[in-house]
Amino acid sequence: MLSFVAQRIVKGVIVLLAIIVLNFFLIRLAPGDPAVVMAGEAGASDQVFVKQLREKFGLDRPLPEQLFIYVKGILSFDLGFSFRQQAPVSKLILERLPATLLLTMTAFAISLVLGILFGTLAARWAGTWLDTAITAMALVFYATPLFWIALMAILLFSVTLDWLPSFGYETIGARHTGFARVLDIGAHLIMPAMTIGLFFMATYTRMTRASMLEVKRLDFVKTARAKGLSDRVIQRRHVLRNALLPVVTLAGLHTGTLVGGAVLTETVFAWPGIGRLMYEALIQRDYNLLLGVFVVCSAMVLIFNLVTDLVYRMVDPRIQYSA
Amino acid sequence: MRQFARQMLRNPSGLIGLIIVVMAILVAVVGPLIFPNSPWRMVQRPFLPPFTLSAVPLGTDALGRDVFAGIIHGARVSLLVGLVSTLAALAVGVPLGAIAGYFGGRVDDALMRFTEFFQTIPSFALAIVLVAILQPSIYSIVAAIAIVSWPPVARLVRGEVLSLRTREYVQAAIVTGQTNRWIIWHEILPNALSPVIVLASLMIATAILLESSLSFLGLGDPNLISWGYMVGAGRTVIRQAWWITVFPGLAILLSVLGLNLVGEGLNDALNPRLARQGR
Amino acid sequence: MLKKLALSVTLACLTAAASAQEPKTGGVINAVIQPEPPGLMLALIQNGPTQMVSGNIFEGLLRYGPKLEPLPGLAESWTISEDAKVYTFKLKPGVTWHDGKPFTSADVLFSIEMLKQTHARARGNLGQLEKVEAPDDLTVVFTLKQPFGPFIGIFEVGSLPMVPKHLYEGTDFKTNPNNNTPVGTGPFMFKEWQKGSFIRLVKNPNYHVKGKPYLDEIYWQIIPDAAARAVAYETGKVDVLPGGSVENFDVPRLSKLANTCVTGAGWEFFSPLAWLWLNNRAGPTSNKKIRQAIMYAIDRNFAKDVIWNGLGKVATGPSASTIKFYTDDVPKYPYDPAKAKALLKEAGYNGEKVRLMPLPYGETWQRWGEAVKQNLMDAGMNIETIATDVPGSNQRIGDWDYDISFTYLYQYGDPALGVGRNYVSSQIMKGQQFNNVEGYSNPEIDKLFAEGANATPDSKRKEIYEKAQKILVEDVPVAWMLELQFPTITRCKVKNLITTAIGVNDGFRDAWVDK
Amino acid sequence: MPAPPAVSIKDLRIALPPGGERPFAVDNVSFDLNPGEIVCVVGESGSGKSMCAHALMGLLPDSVTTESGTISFEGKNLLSLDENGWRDLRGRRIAMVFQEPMTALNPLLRIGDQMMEVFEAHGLLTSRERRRKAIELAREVGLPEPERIVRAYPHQLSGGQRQRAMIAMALALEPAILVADEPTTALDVTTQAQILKLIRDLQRNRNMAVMFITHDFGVVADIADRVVVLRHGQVVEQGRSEQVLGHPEHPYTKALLAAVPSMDPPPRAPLTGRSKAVDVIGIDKTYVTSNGWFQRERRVRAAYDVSFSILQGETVGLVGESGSGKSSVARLVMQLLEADRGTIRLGDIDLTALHGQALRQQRRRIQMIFQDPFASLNPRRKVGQIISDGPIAHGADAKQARARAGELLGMVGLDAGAMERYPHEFSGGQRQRIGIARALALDPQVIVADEAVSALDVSVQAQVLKLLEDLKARLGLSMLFITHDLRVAAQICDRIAVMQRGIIVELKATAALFAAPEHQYTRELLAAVPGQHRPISRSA
Repeated sequence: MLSFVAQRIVKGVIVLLAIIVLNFFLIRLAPGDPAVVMAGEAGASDQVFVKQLREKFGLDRPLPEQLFIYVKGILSFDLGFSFRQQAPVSKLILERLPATLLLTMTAFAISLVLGILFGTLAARWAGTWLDTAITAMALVFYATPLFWIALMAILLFSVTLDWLPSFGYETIGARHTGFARVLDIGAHLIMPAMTIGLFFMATYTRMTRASMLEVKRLDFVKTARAKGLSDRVIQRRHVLRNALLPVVTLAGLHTGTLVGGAVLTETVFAWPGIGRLMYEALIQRDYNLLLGVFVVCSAMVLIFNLVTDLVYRMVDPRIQYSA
Repeated sequence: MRQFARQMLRNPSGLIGLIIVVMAILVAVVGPLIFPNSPWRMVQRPFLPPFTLSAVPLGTDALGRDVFAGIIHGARVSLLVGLVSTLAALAVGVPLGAIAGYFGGRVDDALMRFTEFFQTIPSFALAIVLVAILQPSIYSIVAAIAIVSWPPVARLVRGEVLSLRTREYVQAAIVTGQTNRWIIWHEILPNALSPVIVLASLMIATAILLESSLSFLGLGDPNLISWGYMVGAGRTVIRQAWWITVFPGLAILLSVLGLNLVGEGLNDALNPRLARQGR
Repeated sequence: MLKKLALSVTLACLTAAASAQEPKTGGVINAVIQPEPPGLMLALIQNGPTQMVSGNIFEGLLRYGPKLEPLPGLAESWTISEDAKVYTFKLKPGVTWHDGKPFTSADVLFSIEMLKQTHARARGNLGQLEKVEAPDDLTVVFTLKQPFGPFIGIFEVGSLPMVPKHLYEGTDFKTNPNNNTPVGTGPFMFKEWQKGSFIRLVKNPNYHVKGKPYLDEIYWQIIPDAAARAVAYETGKVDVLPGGSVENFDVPRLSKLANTCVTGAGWEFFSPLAWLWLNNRAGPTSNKKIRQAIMYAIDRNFAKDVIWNGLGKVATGPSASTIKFYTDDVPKYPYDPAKAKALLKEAGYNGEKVRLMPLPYGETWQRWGEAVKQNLMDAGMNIETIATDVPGSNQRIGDWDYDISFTYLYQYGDPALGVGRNYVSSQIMKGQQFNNVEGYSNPEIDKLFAEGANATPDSKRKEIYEKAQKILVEDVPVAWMLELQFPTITRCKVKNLITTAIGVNDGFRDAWVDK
Repeated sequence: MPAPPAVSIKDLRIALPPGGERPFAVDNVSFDLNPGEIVCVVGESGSGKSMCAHALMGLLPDSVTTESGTISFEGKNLLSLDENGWRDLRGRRIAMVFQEPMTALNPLLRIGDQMMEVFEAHGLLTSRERRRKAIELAREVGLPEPERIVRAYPHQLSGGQRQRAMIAMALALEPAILVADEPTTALDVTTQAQILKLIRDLQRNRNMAVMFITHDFGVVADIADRVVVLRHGQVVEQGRSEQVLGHPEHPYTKALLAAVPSMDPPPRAPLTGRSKAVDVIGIDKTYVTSNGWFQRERRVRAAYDVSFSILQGETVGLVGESGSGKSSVARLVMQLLEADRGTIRLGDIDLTALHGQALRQQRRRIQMIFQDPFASLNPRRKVGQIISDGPIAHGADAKQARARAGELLGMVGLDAGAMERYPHEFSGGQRQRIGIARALALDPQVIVADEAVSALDVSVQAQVLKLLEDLKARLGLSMLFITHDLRVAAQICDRIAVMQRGIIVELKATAALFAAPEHQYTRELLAAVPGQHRPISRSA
């Protein structure tokens, strides 16, 4: 087990390095650089100023040298310095990461719980109106653009009904403490989390349903019936457990990508997370920050994949670490 | 083939999906010929609500442009982006997956590492970065969507090929002295096709969503009208003029829904296990 | 001395007029800031949002009224010598930095030196400066190489912010830890900044103007999506939407909300003017007739009424009407597609592709780009829109790789500061996104602007600049569109927010909330 | 037998969904199960024997319906029970053992937990008692180390152990009736023999009625008290086992029995003075699965120092249980696998030294017939293409190749109209014929038949074997015949090699091997072949 983890970590580091190198060059292919952006914003663009900025950011050096410096930093867990925000990249990301994790993990939990619940119900009552209703709902959420749901939700719940705050992480200036603060954050969290969650909920609903129907046909379910077990026990212990394996695996793989994929939601709901940070870094050509976000997001993906694998291995006794 | 068509038609949701998709394709192909006016032309007063003037049945947008014309012309772009980017993703994913699965060993290892690598980078983020770097245009959008969507194809094809490779008829082909290329082309790929077709229909749907998301962030091709662009452009005025966002949004929803239904219908029709069960 | 007295009187009148009610102390204001500023150290960073927030923390020597007249700031009075070359400033006594250290003329000298290194626009503005001296703690004397009319206009907080010498001298400015917790002399002090959420400023209890500021706290909320900002205002989460923070399409709707006050004031100093860069060097736009055709082809009233919701004013030429020495006695270009077509034909335009680059600053600009494209195509031009983001567009403009490109620029109150730079040939430099990007070169214009900057008295300058405007409008080096107005939307309970020509950027020192 | 029957099935009729091959899966079937008696329900695939078993458990698939008839058990008609009534009976009074023990066990639950579920289902015992009972049961069915094995997961057990566990579950509540649906089909012969003995013993000890579904007459002969022969859902014959096996009345039963290969090898002319068609010298093959850089590799030895030769016109059999490496040897000979060491000569050509184009050239001389008639034909190519693809690859003219394909189809007993059809339009036996035609299309000298008849029903199996024998004689082919079925081997092979764990333990002329097996393993194999001790009528 340890060697399995070690091996995955080494592989992960190699993948991360490859991602860094690829993105390093990719980002620099883009027209314009941070010096140009900052000169533009400063309302003055004389050459001296741009040159100064380039020198300051080290952009005047040859690309391989820049890459070398960057990678050297990464190896000592230094993600570099954000040109534009004038702060260490790791600090900027750490400031934003909790918000994103809170958002995506909530979305993930909601989508998984509801998805499995609806999927189970639909499979249990396959062919009935309930199944049709759940399947139709899942299909619609699966096909609806995420940003659209976000817009509609704001219109309905913030503007028309005024039930939920439409933006931000908590009520600014309210200075809630303790439980009141938790409630406050929760209220801010509902809409963005649901927005992300609905699509995945639809995915898991459909998958759970399909998987349950598939497992239902397997021989051991017949064995269980031949033992005289009640339907409920069969559903829970035999069907659901086996059916959830692929769902949980897929969900685990989703979590990682969720972290980097929350750009739209974070923008629409002004959620101070790293998806937005990435987009801002991109349009400002803040190379180090953008790379840093990519590294962190990719590392998340790798970590979640590893965790998923470990969980999977715990749930499914057929897989061994080494044999 | 006939049996397949019968299977497809027997499935009511698949049939509904098929009808939606065929209609969307008809609109995309024929629509602009029937309504040749540029959707960019400012034809009426801005923010004209829908169903008030028969000349602009779905109202006008912030500049007084015909929303209906936009949806008709946008169908072509949205569907084309979906289709072309899916084809591009298939063009990368299918050969890669086939080679990895067929030859196995180190080739497989290398290609799968490559695929995993692309799957590790969050795909939407990568798409954004690619479009921003290449500067938004129909080509960069198609390329970006293709680049982020080929890995699942490669994995699927690899898995299929991996299992097909050990099939006895493939071994029979080896034994009769066929070349690798002939075997991949004639024995393996035709049999790996059905799951790929199912996946492709779902990928078109995803690509349409992806294009609309990019357009929503302002990363669409400014010279072409697409549904995603319309939603993105309409969202700032959604409070005054819901119709600018609602109608193209519905168009996206319907076509994506249709494609998904078709995908499911195909899956049911092509899935041998279900077919066998029916017998 | 007499001058100083007169000024104080004007100031008193102004204050009295602005607030019929007695200001009330206390309260919190939530304002929107967009985008999130990269930092608040105004001497190092001068982009829009930084200026808007930091104007509360830092101060300049002078402030400027709505007519661009200088008002006392950290300097309580000033005199200009007869030969217009020596400016003597008397600093206000008893001013302290937020950390309690006194503000003196040494700080001014240090700031000048630091800004020459770090503030590109200040470096330009100070180009005519021969020397600056501090005879005593409260006196600063600027000596110019030659008379420079606009010099009195360069002292507002964004152009020449005062920096604490004791915290910055001898340090590496870029990495000075105080950059994260800026220390100024202003009415508010920096308190906290939650990245991605808000910046919080609190009242400076030792502010040098007695009784001010009235507010206890200001929250600058960071909301990246324009629609979300509008909703935030509607749902009462913020009280102040500075100019440009919501899309124009939302302005009429928000203006109609109860208890909402809208003002276009506070932009006089900047007077943003929007135009299209027309590449004078190559392609169809190098032909003057085609450039004129473009002016005729574009329906600028449509843009003003539909895209800008009637805000702003159709531009007549290179100067905004709020800028000194403006004249409307210039050739006119009404919307006339037929004339545009005729001119295109005359110029021999044969459908070559012309690349149009909109400004990547949000939906309003996108829509405008689309409308202009359609106008030009209706006139018979073959337009292709190039999509870029900010860095991409800056790069292309800097590389002169465009045919037509949107822009809008500040004019800083004086043609010598904000107008001439866009047309004189000495400002043709690759790599810039400002100044003479279009590549227009006319020796006569060069001469007129050179004379105008150093001429005295003002009547002489007026004559020179009016002549320049006429020539430019005839030549159409760029296609002027609109004098922009960015309305500031506030809840009406917020009083006295905008009192000077730089509006919200001048801080909330006079603002108060009617409870 | 005076005692009343435990279960009485009367006029049972089960309807298939409309549009199928026939209207009824089970048509008017009646038979009794008596306490202390094993009734074998025999039939070929599709005869409806499994339906009977499932009907008795109330586990029929939703797509079929019981049209009429009764199943009387303990004074009730089972067919009128509701789901609760069924649930009460299942596991407690009627229990079932399934064919494939791997899939019939939940892979995620420990064996012991799955056993304990039976008690739980009927609300019996406390959880501690259940555990104790599970261990007891494990011991009773002969599972090794019962305390340990109840904590194991299904995948950690061998096939035989899994089936024992299934039986333990079925017997947990001492049911009156045990339904065993092909319980030994998926097992090796030696394991099969053990399981059969176990069922027989338990049945005797507990005086159970057993309904045993099978297609293998050898098994029937070993275990049955009474036999019910099913065909197309109808009972063609039933009676005491000695009666049905020894003196069958119905022609179908006779034909079935005649198709069962005999254990007595027919006399064969000695092959002397012929040259070697194939010479296998010292082949080694070890599968290495690497699990990455940090883990030990997993090694499975498939062939170790395997040497044998096939003379021209000779058939050499390769027999052994699953995992013995016989299929690997077939693939090594075919050069579908690369040997780690050793030489394979085809005539005078060393195949192991060839690669690429040169190897492809030589491949036409040695062809293969595969096991699974469903997997060995590309479902998307027409039969004509399937047969002519090989010759075309070797440069034959397309038209001639097609004409030849037609001839070959005739030779294997299909009409030339088959050319334009797709494989799924043919039955299993027909497909195997197509596979043979494909192998013959290249005019090979050697045929490797890998379990070529194992997937076929006995009657079809007999036909295909006959066809192979004929063709071999007519075309002078040499053959390597891989099988796990010693009866089949006895009938077709000149010499037989017995493989165990990658090693050939014995290689002899067929008659000599059957008459005087030397190696212990060969003896075990021979002893385990079912149906040797009861006479089976072979007169068709």
